[in-house]
Amino acid sequence: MANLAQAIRLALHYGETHLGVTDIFGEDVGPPLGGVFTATQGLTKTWNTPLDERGILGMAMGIALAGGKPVAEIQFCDYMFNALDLMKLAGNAHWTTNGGWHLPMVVMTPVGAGIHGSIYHSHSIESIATHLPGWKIVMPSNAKDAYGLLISAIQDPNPVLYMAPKALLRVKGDELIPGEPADERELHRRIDAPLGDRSGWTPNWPPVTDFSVPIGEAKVCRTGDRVTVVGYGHLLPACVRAADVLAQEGIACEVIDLRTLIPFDLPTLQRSLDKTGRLLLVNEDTEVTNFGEHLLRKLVERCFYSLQVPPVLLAGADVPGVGLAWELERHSVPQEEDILAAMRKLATAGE
Amino acid sequence: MANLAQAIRLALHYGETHLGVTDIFGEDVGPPLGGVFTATQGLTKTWNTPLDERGILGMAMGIALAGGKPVAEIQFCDYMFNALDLMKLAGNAHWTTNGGWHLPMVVMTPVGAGIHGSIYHSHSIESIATHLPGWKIVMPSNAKDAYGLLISAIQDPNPVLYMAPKALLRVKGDELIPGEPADERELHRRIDAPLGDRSGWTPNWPPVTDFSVPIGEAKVCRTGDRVTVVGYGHLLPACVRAADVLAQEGIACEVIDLRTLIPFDLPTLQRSLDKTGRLLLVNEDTEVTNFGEHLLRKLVERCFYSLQVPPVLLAGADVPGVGLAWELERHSVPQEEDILAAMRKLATAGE
Amino acid sequence: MDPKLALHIHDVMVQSRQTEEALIRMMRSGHGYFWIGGPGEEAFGVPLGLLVDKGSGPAHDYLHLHYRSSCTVMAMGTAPIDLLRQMRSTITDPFSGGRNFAGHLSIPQWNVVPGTSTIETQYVTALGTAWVQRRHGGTGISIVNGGDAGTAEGDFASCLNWSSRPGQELPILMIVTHNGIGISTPAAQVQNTPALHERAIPFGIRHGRVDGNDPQASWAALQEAMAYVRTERRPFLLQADVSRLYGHSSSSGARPEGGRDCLSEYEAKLADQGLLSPQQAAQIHERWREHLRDAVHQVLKEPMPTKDDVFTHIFYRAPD
Amino acid sequence: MDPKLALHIHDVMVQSRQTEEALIRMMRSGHGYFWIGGPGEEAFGVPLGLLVDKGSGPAHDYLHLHYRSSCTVMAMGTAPIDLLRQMRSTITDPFSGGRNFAGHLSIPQWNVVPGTSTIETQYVTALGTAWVQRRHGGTGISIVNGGDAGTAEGDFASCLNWSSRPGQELPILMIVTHNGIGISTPAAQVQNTPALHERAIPFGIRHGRVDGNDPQASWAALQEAMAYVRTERRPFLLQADVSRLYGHSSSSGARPEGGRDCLSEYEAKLADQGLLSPQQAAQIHERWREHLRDAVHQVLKEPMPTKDDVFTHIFYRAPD
Ligand SMILES: Cc1ncc(C[n+]2csc(CCOP(=O)(O)OP(=O)(O)O)c2C)c(N)n1
Ligand SMILES: Cc1ncc(C[n+]2csc(CCOP(=O)(O)OP(=O)(O)O)c2C)c(N)n1
Ligand SMILES: [Mg+2]
Ligand SMILES: [Mg+2]
Repeated sequence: MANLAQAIRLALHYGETHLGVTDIFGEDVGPPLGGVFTATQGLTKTWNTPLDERGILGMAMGIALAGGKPVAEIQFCDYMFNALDLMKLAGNAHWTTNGGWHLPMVVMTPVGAGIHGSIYHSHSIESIATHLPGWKIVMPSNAKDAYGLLISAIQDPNPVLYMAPKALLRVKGDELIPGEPADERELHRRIDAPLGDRSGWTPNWPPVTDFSVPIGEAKVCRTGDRVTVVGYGHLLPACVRAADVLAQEGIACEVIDLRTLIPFDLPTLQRSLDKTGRLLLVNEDTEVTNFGEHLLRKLVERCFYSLQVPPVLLAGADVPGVGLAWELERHSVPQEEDILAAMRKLATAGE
Repeated sequence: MANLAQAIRLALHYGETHLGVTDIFGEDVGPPLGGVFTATQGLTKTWNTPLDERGILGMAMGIALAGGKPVAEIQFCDYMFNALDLMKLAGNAHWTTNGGWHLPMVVMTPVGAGIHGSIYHSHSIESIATHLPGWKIVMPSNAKDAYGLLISAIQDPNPVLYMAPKALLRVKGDELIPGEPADERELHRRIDAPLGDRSGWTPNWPPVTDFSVPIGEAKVCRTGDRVTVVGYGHLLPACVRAADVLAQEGIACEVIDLRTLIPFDLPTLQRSLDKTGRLLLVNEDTEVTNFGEHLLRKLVERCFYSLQVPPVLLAGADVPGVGLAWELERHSVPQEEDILAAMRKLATAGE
Repeated sequence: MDPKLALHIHDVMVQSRQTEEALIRMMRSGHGYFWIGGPGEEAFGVPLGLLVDKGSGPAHDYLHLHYRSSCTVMAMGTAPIDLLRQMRSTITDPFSGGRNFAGHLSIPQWNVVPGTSTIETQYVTALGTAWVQRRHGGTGISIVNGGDAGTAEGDFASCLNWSSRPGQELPILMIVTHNGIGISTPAAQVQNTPALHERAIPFGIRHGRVDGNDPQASWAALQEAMAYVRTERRPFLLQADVSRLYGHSSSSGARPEGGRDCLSEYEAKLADQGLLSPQQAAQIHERWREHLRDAVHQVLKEPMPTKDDVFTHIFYRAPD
Repeated sequence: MDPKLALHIHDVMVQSRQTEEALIRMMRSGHGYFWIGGPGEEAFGVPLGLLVDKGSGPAHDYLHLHYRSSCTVMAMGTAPIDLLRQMRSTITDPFSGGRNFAGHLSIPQWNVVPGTSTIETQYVTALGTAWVQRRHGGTGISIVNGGDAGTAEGDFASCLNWSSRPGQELPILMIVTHNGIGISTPAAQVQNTPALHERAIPFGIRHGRVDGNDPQASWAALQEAMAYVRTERRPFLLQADVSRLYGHSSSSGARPEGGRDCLSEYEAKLADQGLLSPQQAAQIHERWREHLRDAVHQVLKEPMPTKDDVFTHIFYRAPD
């Protein structure tokens, strides 16, 4: 099966051949490297930019204004913080012009910890991004969704922020993307650039399709009636594994992959919480003014009388960075064991 | 009584004469203007910078590193979004160097709506700022606190973000700042620059003192047992007025002025909510991933079993800007009547 | 210069000045909250507008404008009443539906992209429209303007850098309107030289400087710069020295501040050349003043946004 | 150049190269997660460190360093073992207590300010230390260095602009170490000229370019530039052309990439001059290699941070 990086590459290939993507660009996005995570290898519309995030986002906005369809990359979301004004402008252009202009553009960026990235390559951005009105915001947790959400992002006529959980980029899916060869070695031969000199290489793209994951639809990954667990991106697979452990013990937790953060699938969350009365929100962004707190408020508002115990947010520690030493990272970012412990505690709280 | 702008000016005067402030700078902060809101008129350490927020914050960080005590201004918080990476670096320097360096610096910036500032002069920044670890964050709602919090900010050896609610800058206090002349015309004559040519003018500072409002202490402005209302800055006076209206009807609401957002006074909030069981959080920042949601989560965690009805956040509409036409602003930013209605509803909910 | 053109430029300059004055009167009478605009920039801004290749899409020029550019869009054909609508914040304001400050323009059908207050950001969005135009070919270019103080933002350097990448040069006309000040801060206090166009030198970008108080010199300089950008498909940086006649904005009173007045200078010149007598000039002013009086009356009758208008156009939905 | 100095420079260059190689070995053996460093920059970075006026406070130089500057702090006197500690992320790492990547330096007692990964931000923080030094007087200066690709960020332009304000010039030495590439992107693809020092021209800032592979030329260029900044209290922009010998970082394998090797070139030159035979050079390498072997063993015994260390030093509290 494709991993997330391959899935992104396949979607971009489909985008540039079928969906009118005109430009895929960012630092080291074009040849020879094809992206620091290989996600843009072998494509035809890729090019390398100067080391200037403000120029990258301004370029994307201008291309969108002039009728192009840009996919811009910020190499790590950690490096978007010098250009949040431009993110705001991209998000407000349709509204400020009373519908006069709209900006069909995608900004992709790898987020989160999990690769020993230390202080400046472990950041999350969803809490700040969800506070910028006018953006749709998605984050996949598996290869198939990575493909389908990127197709939707490209098709959307609004600015869409596509966050790629960097710790999962090498993780293979367990479902085929429609059109993906069944044999993953074949996929590798066809679309992964060789190490070393790549100047002669061209990919042999498999016939992927317009399979998409609609923006705004969460996915119920595990059903259960004891605890509602809402996650996305990096930590979602850990939530699923923890639920499987508890299921063996007869504790059935419902795990929901949000997939779209803005606009998010409130009905699905609400239905689940009304059933379980117990809520665990999981993400790795720092915990003060965290997007999970928005979900929590909305759910407390709507499901207050269903709640049996206080809802819980398990998020990143409120510290200035994810430290490099393993014990530092381990205690800054929720780990699978922490998620399992939190689920178990919630499942039995108040009994 | 001094208004907020005068109070800030008095505190800066005290800072530059008694607390070692070496530089007060930003766009139009120095002579001849003394700040677009007059807050820096007549001081001796002020100077004008290039129109470059990144330079301003970098300069502040460098001055702090080299043993100075800078107070930097970002003219409107709306213009800080191109430099949040620098805010992050200022906040992380002590931690990333394992205590090696610390940055004693103050960043002042006017925030919020209420002056018909339209899209680019009405922004709030607390939701994003509170998500940047390593910063202390304060916001006064009256002149005396404006003075006392700025003294504390200057004395603090860490980066402190001082948000000035721009709609209140011309509002007079109802308590004298220690050392302030009792006659406000005298104060005006002594410290307000004349209109027109100011080149010959010098202020005649009153003997203000080191009166300070400790960082981290909320203030209970009205006591009551029906609803806990937590606000700060611009909308706090409206909360108080609304509480006074309800008090006349026999509904006693407890209004708490948070004053310090980071680190905030959780015990005071908790004590109040355990008493009332009803919580209203009020601020004007947009409502998705809003700092009030952090307060809400912490309070739901701690006071879950005291809560009688769902807690409520009254905040800015989730739209890309505060529109200029009055009806647009009125329905984007909570108004006094909205606060009153929300308090009334909460006071009687579930009965 | 052809006398007909010379007189047309004058007429639009008067229209523009009278519009700005009407805007200031509206603001003072409580029919608007805030004024910012371009009195003192007409001698440059009007020729600019007249020379624009007006239309929609990359075959035509894109405009990334400063908040002192109303004269430029009036030269392109915008009716003064539309500017009054934005001052009044009516729902009929075609630029922003009552949402944005006066002079923050947006005209999709003429490639006038959203005007913002965030100083200098237009210099990076201009890169994108120019990039599309580079690929599109033809003669359409991207035009971006801004003030002298704004060049201190990194975005100005970004524009110079990105537009001059070897083999990927962009058809972009960068303009700096230099009025010597930013709000209250004199340029000489914060910049080592008034010759800001020289910032182009290390990037190998062609550049020039013109007396923006002289409409004929401005016309010639713009024509030359535009011809270069249109045909060579390379960037050009043009500095225009202008006046800020009525101060920064209504925050500073929107009062005369001194400085050369390009309009009265031009009228003296046209009189010298026997093209326009002072009486004729006065009549033109009077005609526009009357036009604007009527327009103000009209605008005051138009509807304002309501609560529902807060929530429209957050996301675009393609028509089915 | 005095032979003693020439040999001392060589010795520190070897120390530095051997340290980088030890770091790469540690990373490869799983004793560290990530390597980035400066092999190929020693001929410039070592003279730089030796010429620094080392100390604490504005009377001495402030250093705002790039992530390829370990050779510079070793020239100042940092022991190689401290760099190994940061690679290993031990709690004894004096720069960050195991929190930051290798080569992200911070030495309060020598004015080496916090090193960050955010490209080019050091160019704006340098303004502040230089501003304090301008006021302080004396001969202390602020030194900031960064790569060629990084000059595309607005912060580079900000540094040029702020440091050259008339009458407020700053004692700041800006350095660009030009290795012709940023990660995988050749400079020639994104910048119109390799002469980045010419960015100083429009700001009236003195500037120069030196072969950063030649320690003696580097020494001379630095001496001249520093003398100017120290005494004139004005900015200087110096470009040093260098090599990126082992690639960008461990992400690209930390493998030899080609390019001139300043160390072997220098050894050939010293041999020519009869100052150092190949055998003697080999002995120096061997001595440092052994030193580093021992240092690695030592570091592997040192304690790592624990859970509690996550939460220390978020806010500073002054000692009572
Ligand atoms: C990013 C940003 N910072 C600050 C401001 C506040 N501000 C508005 S206009 C202005 C001065 C602009 O001066 P200049 O660029 O010379 O243009 P001018 O107004 O003189 O035409 C400032 C500081 C802003 N709008 N945007
Ligand atoms: C603001 C920012 N953007 C992107 C990156 C990712 N990044 C790290 S190093 C690098 C290339 C730097 O090239 P250059 O400035 O030439 O320095 P060199 O590594 O060649 O010495 C990039 C893009 C970053 N660290 N910071
Ligand atoms: Mg100006
Ligand atoms: Mg480089």
